[in-house]
Amino acid sequence: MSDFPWLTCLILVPLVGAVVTAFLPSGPGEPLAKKVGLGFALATLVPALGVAANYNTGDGVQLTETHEWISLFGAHYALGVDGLSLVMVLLTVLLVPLVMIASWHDSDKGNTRVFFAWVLGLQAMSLAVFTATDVFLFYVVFEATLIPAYFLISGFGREGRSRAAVKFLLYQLGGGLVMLASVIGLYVVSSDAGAPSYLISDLAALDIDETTQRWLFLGFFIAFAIKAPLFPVHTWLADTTEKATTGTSVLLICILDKIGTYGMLRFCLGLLPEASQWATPVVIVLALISIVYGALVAIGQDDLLRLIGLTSLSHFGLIVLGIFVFSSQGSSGAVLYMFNHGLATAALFLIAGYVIRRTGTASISAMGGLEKTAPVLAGVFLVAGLATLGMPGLSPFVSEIMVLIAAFGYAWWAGAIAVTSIVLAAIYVLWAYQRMMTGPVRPEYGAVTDLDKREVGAVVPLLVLLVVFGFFPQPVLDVINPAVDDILTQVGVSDDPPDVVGTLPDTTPAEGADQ
Amino acid sequence: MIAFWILAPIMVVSALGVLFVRKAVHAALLVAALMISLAVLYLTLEAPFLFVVQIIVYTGAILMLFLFVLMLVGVDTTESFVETIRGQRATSIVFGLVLGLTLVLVAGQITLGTVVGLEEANSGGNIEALANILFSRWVFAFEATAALLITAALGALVLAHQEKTVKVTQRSLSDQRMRDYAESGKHPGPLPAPGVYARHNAVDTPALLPDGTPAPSSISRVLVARGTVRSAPAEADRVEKFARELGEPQRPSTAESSMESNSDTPAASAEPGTEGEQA
Amino acid sequence: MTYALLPLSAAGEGIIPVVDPSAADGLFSLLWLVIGLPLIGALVLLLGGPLAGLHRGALDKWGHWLGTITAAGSFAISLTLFLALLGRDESQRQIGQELWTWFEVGSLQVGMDLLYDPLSALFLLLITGVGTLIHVYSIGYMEHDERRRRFFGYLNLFIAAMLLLVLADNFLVLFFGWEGVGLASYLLIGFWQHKPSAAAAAKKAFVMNRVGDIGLALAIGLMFATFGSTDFAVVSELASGASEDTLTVIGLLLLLGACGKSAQVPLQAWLLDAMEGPTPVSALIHAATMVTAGVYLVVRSNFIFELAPVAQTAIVIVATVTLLWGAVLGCAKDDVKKVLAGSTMSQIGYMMLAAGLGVAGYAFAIMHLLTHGFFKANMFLGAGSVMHGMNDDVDMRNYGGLQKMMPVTFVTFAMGYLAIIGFPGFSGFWSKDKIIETALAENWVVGILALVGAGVTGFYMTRLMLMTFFGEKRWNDGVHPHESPRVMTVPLIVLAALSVLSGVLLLGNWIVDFLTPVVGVAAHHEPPLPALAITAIITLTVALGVAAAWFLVGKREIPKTAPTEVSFITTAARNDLYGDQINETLVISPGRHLVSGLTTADRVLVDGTVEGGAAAATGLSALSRRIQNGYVRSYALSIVGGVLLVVLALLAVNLA
Amino acid sequence: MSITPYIVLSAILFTIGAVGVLTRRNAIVVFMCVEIMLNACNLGFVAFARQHGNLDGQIAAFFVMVVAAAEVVVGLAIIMTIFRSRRSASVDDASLLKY
Repeated sequence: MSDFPWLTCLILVPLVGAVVTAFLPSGPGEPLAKKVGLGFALATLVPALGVAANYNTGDGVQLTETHEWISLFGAHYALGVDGLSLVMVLLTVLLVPLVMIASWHDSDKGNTRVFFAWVLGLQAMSLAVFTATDVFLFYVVFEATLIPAYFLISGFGREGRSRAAVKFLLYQLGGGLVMLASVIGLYVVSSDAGAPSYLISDLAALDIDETTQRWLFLGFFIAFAIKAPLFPVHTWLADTTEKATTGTSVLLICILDKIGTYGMLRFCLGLLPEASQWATPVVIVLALISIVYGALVAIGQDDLLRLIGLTSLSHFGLIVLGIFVFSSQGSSGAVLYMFNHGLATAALFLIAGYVIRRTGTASISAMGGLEKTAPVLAGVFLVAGLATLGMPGLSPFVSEIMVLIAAFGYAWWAGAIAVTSIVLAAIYVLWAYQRMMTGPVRPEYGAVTDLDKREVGAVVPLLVLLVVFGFFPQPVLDVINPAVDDILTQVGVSDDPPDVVGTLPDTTPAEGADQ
Repeated sequence: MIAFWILAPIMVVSALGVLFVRKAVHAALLVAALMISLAVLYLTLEAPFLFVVQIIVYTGAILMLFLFVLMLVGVDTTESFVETIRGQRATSIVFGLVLGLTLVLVAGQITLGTVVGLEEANSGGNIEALANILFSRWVFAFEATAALLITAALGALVLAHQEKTVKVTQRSLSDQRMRDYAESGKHPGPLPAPGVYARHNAVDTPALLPDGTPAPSSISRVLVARGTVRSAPAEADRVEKFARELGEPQRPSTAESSMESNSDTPAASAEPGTEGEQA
Repeated sequence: MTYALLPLSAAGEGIIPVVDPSAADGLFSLLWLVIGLPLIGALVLLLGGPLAGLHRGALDKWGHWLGTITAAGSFAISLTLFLALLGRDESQRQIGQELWTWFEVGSLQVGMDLLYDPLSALFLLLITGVGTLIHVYSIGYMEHDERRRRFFGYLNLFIAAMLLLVLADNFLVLFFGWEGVGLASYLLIGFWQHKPSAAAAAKKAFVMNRVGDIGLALAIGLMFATFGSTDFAVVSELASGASEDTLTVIGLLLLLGACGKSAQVPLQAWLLDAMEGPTPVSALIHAATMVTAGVYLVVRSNFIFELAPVAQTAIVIVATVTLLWGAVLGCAKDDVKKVLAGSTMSQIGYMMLAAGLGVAGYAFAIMHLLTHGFFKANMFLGAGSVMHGMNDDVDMRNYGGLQKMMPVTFVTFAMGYLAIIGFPGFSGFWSKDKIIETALAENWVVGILALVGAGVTGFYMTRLMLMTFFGEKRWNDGVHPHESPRVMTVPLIVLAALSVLSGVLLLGNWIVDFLTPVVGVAAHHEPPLPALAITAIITLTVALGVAAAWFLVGKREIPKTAPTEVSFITTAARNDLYGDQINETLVISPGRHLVSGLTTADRVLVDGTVEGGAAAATGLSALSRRIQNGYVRSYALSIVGGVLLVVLALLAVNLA
Repeated sequence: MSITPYIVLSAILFTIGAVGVLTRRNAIVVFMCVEIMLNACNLGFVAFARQHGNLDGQIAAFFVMVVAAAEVVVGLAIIMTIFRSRRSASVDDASLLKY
C-alpha cells in the first residue's frame, strides 16, 4: 500500500466534494448539500488516517509523489509529508468537519451549498499547501487558498463583510506577490546552479550566497508574516474575524494562518538558513511586539470576535518567537503550538458563534449573566478560554511553556517580555468571561437556551483533545521532534548547553562550569 | 522601376489627399486611385495573381462597399476640421512624423542583399504556384478564413438588418374601435363638442342633448372637478334679459326648466369610457 | 517544660540536601492514587450526569458524598503512606514515582513524576485532612445551594491540584499544580458568579496570581537555561555550581511567584476580595492550603535560597511587611471574613519570614503552616457557622452576644482564637514562638517587628471575639441565630482539637528532625536572650494586645455603623492600606489608558496607514482614469505612442 | 532592382494611414485609412516575397486581403447601425468606453 498515492487522494477527496456539493440541486435549507458536504469532509479522514498509518516517525519526508509538471522551469507536482506536515494535515482534516457541524445553520441565510463547497475547496487547497514539496506548487496552492477564503468571507457573515473580504484579499495578494518575486528568485538561483528545479530537496542542497539569501528571505518572510500575521501587518485579521462567520474564522485562523508559520519553518529556515539567522533579531522583536501588543489590544476590544482574532495575533507572536530562537524546544514548541492553537482557538470561535447566535450580538458589554441560563455554554467557553490562556492540563500550556523556556534560553529579555502574555491572556479571557457569563441574568437573555446536542458534539472533540494533549502531548511531539531536528540541522544550529553542566544526578557532583 | 517612380508619388499624394479632403466620397476615390496603383506595383513585383485580386476584390468590391455605405450615410456630409480633443492632432502629427521618419530611415538603411526574384517560384505560373502552397501548407488557414468570411457576412447581415414594423392602417384602427365597442362598450365615434347646441359657445359650457339636458361627456372632467362649468340655459336667460332691456324682440327659449342645477354636475357622473377623450 | 527540651539543632550549616528519591515500591506505589481519587471525583461530579448516563438529579443527591469520600480516601492513603514513611530509615524517606513522560524535546525532559518526602508527607496530611473536614462541613453549609454538586466537584479539583503541587518532582509539574489550584480558586471564589462582586474578585485573584506566575515561569526558564533541567533532583545537585547572581535571580523570581500565591505584599490585594467565595472555600483555599503554597515553594527550593542570601533577605523583608500589613488590616475590618483574611496574610507572613531565615527557620515555617492550617480553618469554618446562623451577614457590628446561641461554634472558635494569639500551650504558641525566637536570633529588627505583629494579632483577634460572641446583641431584625447542624459542628470540633493539640508536633524537636532530609540542619544561633525570657516577652506582648482590645472594644459600646470620625490609620486600614488604590494608580489605570490608547492606535495608526494607502491608491486611480476619455482616436493615439516607443527602443538596443 | 524603395513607400503609406486614423473623425474615412495601412503592409509582404524568392509573402498578402474584406464588411455594418441610431458617423460620438 505504500505506493498508493495517499496524498493525492487526500487532496482529491475534498476537491471532488467541493465540486459535487456545488452542483447539487438547491432548495430551502439545503439539508442534502450539508450532508453531502459533511460526508466528504468525513471521507477525507480516511486518506488522512491512511497517511498517518503509513507514516514512520523520524524517516524524514515520506509518501512522496513526484511528477514533472513544467519542466521548463523545474516545477513538479511533488507531494510528501514529514512530521511538520503530518501534524498540520491532521489538524486540518479534524477541524473541517467540526466547523461544518458547528456552523450547520450559519449559512442558511446565504447560499448553503456554496458555503459547504467553498469550505471543502479551502480544505483541499490547505492540504495541498501542507503537503507540497515543490516551491512552485506550494506557491500556486498558497495563492489558490485565497479563492475559497475570499468567497467564504464575502459571502457569509455580518454586515460589512465585503469590505473585510477585500481587505483580506489585498493583504494576502500583496504578500503573495512579494513571495512570487522570491519564488522566481529561487528559479534563477537554481538554474544558475545547473538544471532548474523547484523541489525543496534540490533547493535545500544549493549553496546560495548570503546577499541573495537575504533578499529571498525578505520575500518569503513578508508573505508569511502577513499570513501568520505579525505585528505591523495584522490589521486584516481583526476585521476579517469580526465580519466573517465563526466557522470561516476557524478555517482562516486555525488552518490557513498556520501556513504562515509553517512556511517560515519550511522555507525561511529550511531553504535560507543563513539569512534566517541574520534576520533573527528583527523577527524576534516583531514577535515580541505582536505578543504584547496583540494581547493588550485584545483586552480593549468590545467585539467578541475581534477579541478572539487579536488573541491569535499574540499567539502567533509566540509561535514565531519559538521558530526563530533556533532551539529544539522553541521549534518543537512552536509546531506544537500551531497544533494546539488550532484546537483551542477553533473551540473558542465556535463557542463564540454559539453565543452570538443566542444573544444576537457580538458586543461583550451587551451580554451578561449567561452562565445562569446556559451553564454548559459557559462551561465550554471557560474551558476553551482557559486553553487559550495557557492553563496547564490543557494542551496549549505545554507548547507555551516550551516556547517561553526557549525564549529565555535565547535571551532573558525575550523570555521576560514574552512571559507577560500569561498575565495579559488571563485578563482578556477572564474579563470577557466575567462580562459575558457572570453577573445577574439580563432580562433580554432570560430565555436563552443551552447548547443542543449538535453544538456540543462539534466542540467536545476539540475539548477532549485539548485535555488529552494537555496531559499526553508526547505522541504529537514524537512526530514533530524529528522534523524539527531536520530543520535545525539544515540551519546548522544546535541547542545551547546549559550553563551548569552536570552528569546524572546520582554520580559525581557538579563542576562549577559557570560562565 | 519606372512604373514605381511614376506610381509612388501618385500613391503618396492620394494617401495624403485622404487626410485632407473634406468629403468622404473624395477620399474614397483617392483610395481607389491608390489601390489601382498598388495593383500595378504588384505586377512589377511579379505578383500577377495579387494584381488581379487587388483590382477585383479591393477596388471592385471593398471600395464599392464603402461607396454604398457612403450613400446610405449621406454622400454630401462634410466633416468639420476643428479638432475637438485637445492636443490630438498635434500629437498625432508629431507621432506620425517621428514614426514615419524612423521607419523610412530604417528601411533606407537596411541592406538586403541581392534580390532573389520569383522566376523560379513562378516558373509553373504564379497562380499555380500560389495554389500549390495555399492548398497544402496554408490549407488550414485558408479554411479558417473561409469560415471567417462566412461568419463576417452573417454578422453583417445581423447587424445591418432592420426589424420591419407592422404598419397600422385605417382599417385595422376602425376594426379595433368596433371591437372595443363590442367588448367594453367604449364609445366608437368622436365625443360631442362642447357648447355646439347652446347659444353660448365655449369649452366650459356643456352641449345640450336633443332633450335639452346637458351632455356630460362634452366637457373636460377637469372643469367638472374644478366646478367651473357654466349652465347654458342660465346664460341664455341672462342674454334674454339684456335683450329685453335693450328692447330687442324675444326669442323662444327652450328647456329652460331643467338646466338650473347642471353647474354642479358631479365629476363621478362622467362616463368612465369617456375619460380623457375630451382633452 | 517541653520548651527547654527543644534546643535548636547544633549541626553544621551549609549542608545542602540533595533530593535523591528512590523508586516507589510496595505501598508507595499507591502514591498516584492520592491525586487520582479526588481527580476522579472531580471528573465525575463536573462532567456529571450526561456523560455517565445518569440522571443529573441523581448525581445531585449523592454527589457531595462522592466528593467527600474521595477526599477521605485520599486522606486515608496519605495517612498510611505517612506511617509507612515514618517506618523507613531517615535516608530512605524520599520516594519518587514516575508516572509518564509529560513532554520531551531535545534536552528538556519533563516527567509527570511525583516525589514523596517528609515535606510532601506533611502537606498531604494537611491538605487531605483539612480538606476532608471541610468537605464534610460543606455538606451542611451548601445544603441549600442548587449547585452543590458542582461545588464539590470544584473542591475535589482543588484538592487534586494542590496535591499535585506538593507531590511534584520538578518545577514544571509543580507549576501545573500551582496553576491548577489557581484555577480551582478562581472557580470557587466566583462560585456565586451571579454576584458581580464575586466574579470580579475571582478574576482579580486569578490575574494577580498570574502576575506571580510570571516569576515562577521565568524562574523555570532560567533554571532550564542554567541547569538544563527543572527536576528538583538535578537542580539541587547542580545548584552549587551556578553563580550566585543567577541563583539570586532565580530566588527572586521564585519569591515573586510565592508572593502571588501567598498574598504577600505587593501582590496581596486579591486575598481580601477572595472572601466573596463560600466560606468553606475561604477556609480550605484561602487559609489552610493554597495560600501556603508560596511557603511550600520557598521551603522546597531551599537548595536555591541557601545559596542566594540576597533573595533570602528579600523574602524576610517581604514577609515582615506582609505580617504587619495583614495585622493592620485585621484591626480595622468589620467584615468577619476579612478580619480573618487579614490575619491569614499576616500569619503567612510569619511563615515566609521563617522560611526566609533559612535552614534555621524552614521547619518552623512548616510547623506554623500546619498549625495555622488547623486553627485558621477552624476559625473560618466557625465564622461560616456564625454567618449560617445570621442569615449570611458578615458585618461583626451586627453580631454580639452569640456565645449563648452557638455554644459549639463559640467554644471551637475560642480554641482557634487562643491558638492564633499564641496562648501558652495552644498550637500557635509553639509555632509562632519559634519563629519570633529564630527571627530575633537572626536579626533583631525583624524579630522585634515580628513581636509587634504578635501583639497586634492579639488585639485584632480579641476584637473579633468580643464583637462576635460577647457584649450586647446587635442583631438585625428577623435574624434568629441558631447553632449549625451536626455535619458542620463535627469538623469544627475536630479542627478545634487539632488547634489545641498540634503543638505536640514540636515535641522533641520532632518536626525539625523529620524535615532534615529535605531542608538540612541549621547551625545553632544563640538568641540574644534566654529562650525562656523570649517566650515571656512574646506572651506579654500578646497580653498587651489582648488587653488593649479589651479596653478599646470590650469596654465600650460598639456602634451599629462604623464611626466615620476616625484616625487616618484606621481609614487607611479600612481601605486595605490603599493596596487597591496603589494598584489602581500604578498599574490598572495606566494599563487601561495603554489599552485604550493602543486600541485606538491600532485602528487609527496601524490600520490607518494601510487604509490610508488604499485611499491614496483610490485617489490616484480616480485621477489617472481620466485619461480614458472614451474617444477611440485618443486610445489609438496611445497605441501609436506605444508602437513608437517599441520601435525606438528596438533601435536603441540595436544601435547600442 | 532593389526592393528598398518599395519598403520605404510601404512605410510612408503606413504612417499616412496611421495619422489618418488618428485625425479623421468620419468613421468611414477612418476605415479607409485602416485599409491604406493594410495595403501598405501588403506591399511590404509582396516586396519581401520577391526579395526572398518565396511565395509565402504573397500568400500572407492574400490572407490580409481576405481578413480585410471580412473586417470591412463587419465594420461597415457596425457603422450603419451606429448611424441609424445616432444619425452620425463620427467616431467621437461613440465615446461611452470611458471611466
